[in-house]
Amino acid sequence: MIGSNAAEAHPVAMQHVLYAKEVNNAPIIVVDPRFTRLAAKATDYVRIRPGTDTAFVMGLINQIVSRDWYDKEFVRTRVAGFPEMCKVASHYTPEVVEDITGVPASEVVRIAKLMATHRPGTVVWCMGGTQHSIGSSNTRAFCILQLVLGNMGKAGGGTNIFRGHDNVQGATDMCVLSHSLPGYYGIKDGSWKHWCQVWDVDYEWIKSRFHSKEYMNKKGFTLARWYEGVNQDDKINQYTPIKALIQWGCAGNSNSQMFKAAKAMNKLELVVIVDPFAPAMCEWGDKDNIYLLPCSSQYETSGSLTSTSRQFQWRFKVVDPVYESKDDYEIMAELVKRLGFADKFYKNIKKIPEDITREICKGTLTIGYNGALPERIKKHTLNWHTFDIDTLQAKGGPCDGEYYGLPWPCWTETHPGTPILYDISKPVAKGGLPFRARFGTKITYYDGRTENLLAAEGVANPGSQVKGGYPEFKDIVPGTNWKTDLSQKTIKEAIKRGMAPFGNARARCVVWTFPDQVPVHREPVHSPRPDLIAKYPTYEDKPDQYRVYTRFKSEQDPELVKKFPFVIITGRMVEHMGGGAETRSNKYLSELQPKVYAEINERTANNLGIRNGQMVWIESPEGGRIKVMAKVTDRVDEHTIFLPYHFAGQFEGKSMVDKYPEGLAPYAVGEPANIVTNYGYDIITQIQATKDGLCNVKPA
Amino acid sequence: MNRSSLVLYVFFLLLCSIAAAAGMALCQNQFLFSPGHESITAAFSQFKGTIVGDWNHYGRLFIEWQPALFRAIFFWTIIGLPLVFLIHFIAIGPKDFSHERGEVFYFSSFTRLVHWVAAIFFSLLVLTGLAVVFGKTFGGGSLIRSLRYVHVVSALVFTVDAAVLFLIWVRDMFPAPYDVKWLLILGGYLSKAKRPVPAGRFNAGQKAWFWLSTIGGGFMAWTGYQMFSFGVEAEALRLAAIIHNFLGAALVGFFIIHLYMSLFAIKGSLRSMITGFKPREEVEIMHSRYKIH
Amino acid sequence: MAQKKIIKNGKAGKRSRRITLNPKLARRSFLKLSVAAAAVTGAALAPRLTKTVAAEAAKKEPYPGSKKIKTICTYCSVGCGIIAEVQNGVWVRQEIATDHPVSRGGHCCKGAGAIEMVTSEKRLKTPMKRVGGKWQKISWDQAMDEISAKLLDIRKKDGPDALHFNGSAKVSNEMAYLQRKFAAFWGSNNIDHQARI
Amino acid sequence: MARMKFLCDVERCINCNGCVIACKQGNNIPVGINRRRVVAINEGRPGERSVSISCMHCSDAPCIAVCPVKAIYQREDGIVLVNKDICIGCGYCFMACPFGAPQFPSGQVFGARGAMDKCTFCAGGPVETFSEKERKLYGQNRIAEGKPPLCAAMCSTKALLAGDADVISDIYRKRAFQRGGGAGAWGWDKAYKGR
Repeated sequence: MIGSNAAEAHPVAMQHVLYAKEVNNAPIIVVDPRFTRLAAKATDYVRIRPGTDTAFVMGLINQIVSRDWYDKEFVRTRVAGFPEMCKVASHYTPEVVEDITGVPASEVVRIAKLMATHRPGTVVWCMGGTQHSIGSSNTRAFCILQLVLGNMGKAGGGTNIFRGHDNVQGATDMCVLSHSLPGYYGIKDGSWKHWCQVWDVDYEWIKSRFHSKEYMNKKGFTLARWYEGVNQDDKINQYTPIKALIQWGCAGNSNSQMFKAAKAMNKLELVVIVDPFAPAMCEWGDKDNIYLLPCSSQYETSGSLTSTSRQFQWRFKVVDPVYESKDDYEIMAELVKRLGFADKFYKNIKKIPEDITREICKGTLTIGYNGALPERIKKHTLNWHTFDIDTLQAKGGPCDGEYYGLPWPCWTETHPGTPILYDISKPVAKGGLPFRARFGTKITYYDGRTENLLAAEGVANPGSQVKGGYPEFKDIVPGTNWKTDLSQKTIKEAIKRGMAPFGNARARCVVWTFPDQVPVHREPVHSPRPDLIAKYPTYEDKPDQYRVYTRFKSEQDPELVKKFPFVIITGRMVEHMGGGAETRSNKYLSELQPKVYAEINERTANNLGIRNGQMVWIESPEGGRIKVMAKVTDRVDEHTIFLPYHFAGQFEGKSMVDKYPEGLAPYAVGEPANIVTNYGYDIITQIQATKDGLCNVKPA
Repeated sequence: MNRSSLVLYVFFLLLCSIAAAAGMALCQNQFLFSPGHESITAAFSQFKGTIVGDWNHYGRLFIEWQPALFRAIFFWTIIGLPLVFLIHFIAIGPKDFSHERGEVFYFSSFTRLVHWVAAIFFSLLVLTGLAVVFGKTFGGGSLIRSLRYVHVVSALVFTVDAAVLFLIWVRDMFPAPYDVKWLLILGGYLSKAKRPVPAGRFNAGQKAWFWLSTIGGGFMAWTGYQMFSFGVEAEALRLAAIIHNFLGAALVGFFIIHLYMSLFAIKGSLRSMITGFKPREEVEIMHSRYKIH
Repeated sequence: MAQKKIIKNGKAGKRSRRITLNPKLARRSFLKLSVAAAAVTGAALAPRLTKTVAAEAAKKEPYPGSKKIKTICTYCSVGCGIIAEVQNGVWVRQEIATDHPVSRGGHCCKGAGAIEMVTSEKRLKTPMKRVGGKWQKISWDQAMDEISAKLLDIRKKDGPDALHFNGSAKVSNEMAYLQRKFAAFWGSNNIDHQARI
Repeated sequence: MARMKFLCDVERCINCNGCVIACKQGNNIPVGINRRRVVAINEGRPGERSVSISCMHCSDAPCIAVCPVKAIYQREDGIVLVNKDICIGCGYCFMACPFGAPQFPSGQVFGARGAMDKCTFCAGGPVETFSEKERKLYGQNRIAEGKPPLCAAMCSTKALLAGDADVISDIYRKRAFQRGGGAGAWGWDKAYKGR
């Protein structure tokens, strides 16, 4: 488990982790800069310097490959780009890894051996792995580790990302994202045309809604940096600054450099907040441009949701919306009605929410949402007792043979769901899958080697007509492929032939479209190791990343660490959730965790003259500062400060409670940790780097 | 003692000290006694320490004594002492001093006021305290609960009042050599003869009562406050409860003695606290060392 | 030490007048409980005991006429099951979803207090608007009219990309889909949600 | 006759406080009263462990022995309950308890303690079962419904076990065997003395 604190963020998942530890005698290896509560339950704990996950994992891969511990058959048949990857990995010898990560060389070898001798093993990660400027490299490194160990597509193997919010998987699948349409279709013309077909609207009409066609295919601003579109501190690439903001069930205080977002509030002409509780955002700004709409909680409405294991569950409505609150659907309907496109918007939607689910099923073919009809999801949720706890397969009953929650891809209306991705031991119709053939059939690498990207001969799901690799299905219905064939004939044809609609290919270790084709270590933008910056520099600046200039190299300054000597990491506490508006409004949870604190190592605290419980100022290079209570503990090492990020209600030492609507300020208030999180964004996804910034601490 | 036995003796001592040193070293290494933090037993004892402190110390004493011992002590105090006094009353009877030789002004009106306030609230304390001790008999509930509140209120008033009383009387309450003699003859109460008894303004019994009720009362107030406020650690609370009970029993005992003395043992004794005057004869005999002005 | 003071239910009358619990009912439920408790608490180890529990349902209910609604916890992505007991439209208590295949009835502190999402007095009660730095209650119609008028105004003045929409991972798939669809119909790609950060 | 016991598996408890909130929310306990709490040792260091404690419903319960008004009693199934109508809030039970279980909400009279409140094993109290009064004073009576206590049932990692002594000790023994170690369970020697 790397960069995950499941014991606090996903306590119920720990039930299964501890079961593995006790019953299967599985070693639990925790890699984290902080000795978390999960580490307390682990068999092995590795303390790593924040932001060096790639170096550590590449070090493991190097050991596994060079000592011949890798799964040769798996690599031969199902992995692409292996030699190229090995070449890169060979740089990360245990000594190099020790220098970069701080993990002793012997530990690297030991952990590699542990991984190699305990198969199948799973890799779990969370925000600790992703919220870095090299977050996408980290996640790829984790996947490559599993590939070389041959742990992919096996029960007990795979990569398990414990996602944060209850439906972050579902919302991501629905692509509430600025670079894609639902089902990860992207925003190219073909995708727009596909969805226009699903929505039953004219493509030209949708095009006319946009400023120009260019902006239709241009990735939009992201949650991480939307405020730059207002403040324009970094140059933006859009014809107009952002003037209005709708913030729908999303906490403002989870943005890094949050004070910049707060600054943007006064420049906006309109802010609409839709939330069941008074969120942090209503304390920002002081202009009369802000509306607060009370939406009901999710227990007062119904709909499907996708959990971290891609399972659909139906959330049944418990009670009617309380007070004058309205549920999300109703608010959306009111808004759309007034904006004048309700007839087109709700063309095929009469019964809410079931008709929406059907529309999703109709269009989201890429990830096999099409089999997850509302009736089926409801049937599963209502009969959850018929599913076996180990296999999650129903034994008898109305869902006989299906997997709980129809984990996507669920290809057809009778498909049982795919509990384990890329599992070739089962027929496709019974939940098996090969790797997806997404990137063509052949590739020539930068070193001149050409490789066939399809899986090797003899590797296919049982019952497949083609015993080996095959490309994706298309032109079964002329002019369409399996993703765009709304009649779904293509998918059904593929399943009938025992084959996956998306083909059977190799998993690639080399991504030729990324700046780092194979993951390599790069120092965080704000690095505490100036000596390593020259050797592992960050990326070149990216002038147009999601419509905004994003600094990398120009931001990296070896001198910074002198003024800001501590690494700041943020994370969760078990009692609170996200921005915390919900949990801090719960009197019992607030009683358990009423205050924000900064975890400081005992040695650091003594050097700085800080006592346990004393107030300290934490300052970021960007100029944000917060006043929090020091918690002197051994959880973090001498160079690291940990902050839980759930709090709001105080701003740089000032109480903001009176800026909330009367009587609605949460019980627990404190400084938002994200005021002091640093500049730094992932090169691919623009995820904010909250887990490797720098800060300074001084007694208040 | 011959030489060889001396050598043997020294050798034995040396051996002992080596053994002791080795033992201590082992202890410090935590080799013998604490098997390190990975041991579940060690973890358990650490939990125990975090949760209730050293429970085995006063906790055990408290649960051993509270269910039966304390109640028994109180029971025999309030039953036994009156019994003894009843026998005394029947066998020896009260002393009677004549008022013919005039009276001595003994207690100023302020003293009397303070005394009576103390008397009332102390009686309340005793009664309500006993009600809590024997709560079982009364069935608990709102009655005893409100009596407990009365106990608290009375304690507050009495504490203030007792402090004043202390200042008024403390001058006359210092022990004197003849007090020992008074104690030896038990104040002359065992006979009806009117031999002068060695005592100053207050006799040894009264002095004891005074010190117990003021200093002891202070302790009672302090321990009582702790038990009321729960402001200290559990371990200190248990000690407080133990002290409160033992001291309480002693105070109840003296309270009964005081009652008997003032109501029955000397006829008309109560009058002196009402009017302020004592018969000259009584003073000359019972407080023979007191110089009447 | 202390003498043993176990009060037998059977002899309730003699030892204590205070116990009014029906001894018959009590005893029967204990026998049942021991099975129930085992199934619940040992779930990860002895999950197959569950079936035995359902054998006998308690005759008397603390909330007569209540409905048990299956729903899913709204906090993290584990997707723990919740059984909500609803009486006359009021969520009276949270029952335990012992047979949920993922959580086996387990909850962390957030999920255990899920009912507070509905019952908390800190819930926003009406639409509000900031006027002169103070929050003012307004009606839904007023709020939606003003917001949409302003949005259309901005769209006309600055174009559709002047709006940024931050959606949510807290809503259902259907709502998330509508949010993305809204942005598409509005004519902007400026939409994002928590998965980004 | 079944004997009800609690057992907290220290190796499993992850300090998530689920039991605490389950108890508070389910029984509507005022803020400040903790019938159940989680105690951690060695926080942030190897050897960090936590345990969830409440009233253990001891066999030979010291609180019953020291109670001056006989407000505390034990049912035949071992559940120790307090009668809030009789309790006078003296606090002796708190001093006697080896687990620090008894809690005291403030009463009506100038901050004096009200009647003692503690874990009921979700068995309500000595008033009419399922009555409004029972719900208000003692919380739910899940035992009468044939359901296990909230805390154990909602335990996220199934660390907290509650129920018939034989069954839960079997579960624990099996776990200890699988883990290949671990002597007795936390608090059992003190609470149940082999019974």
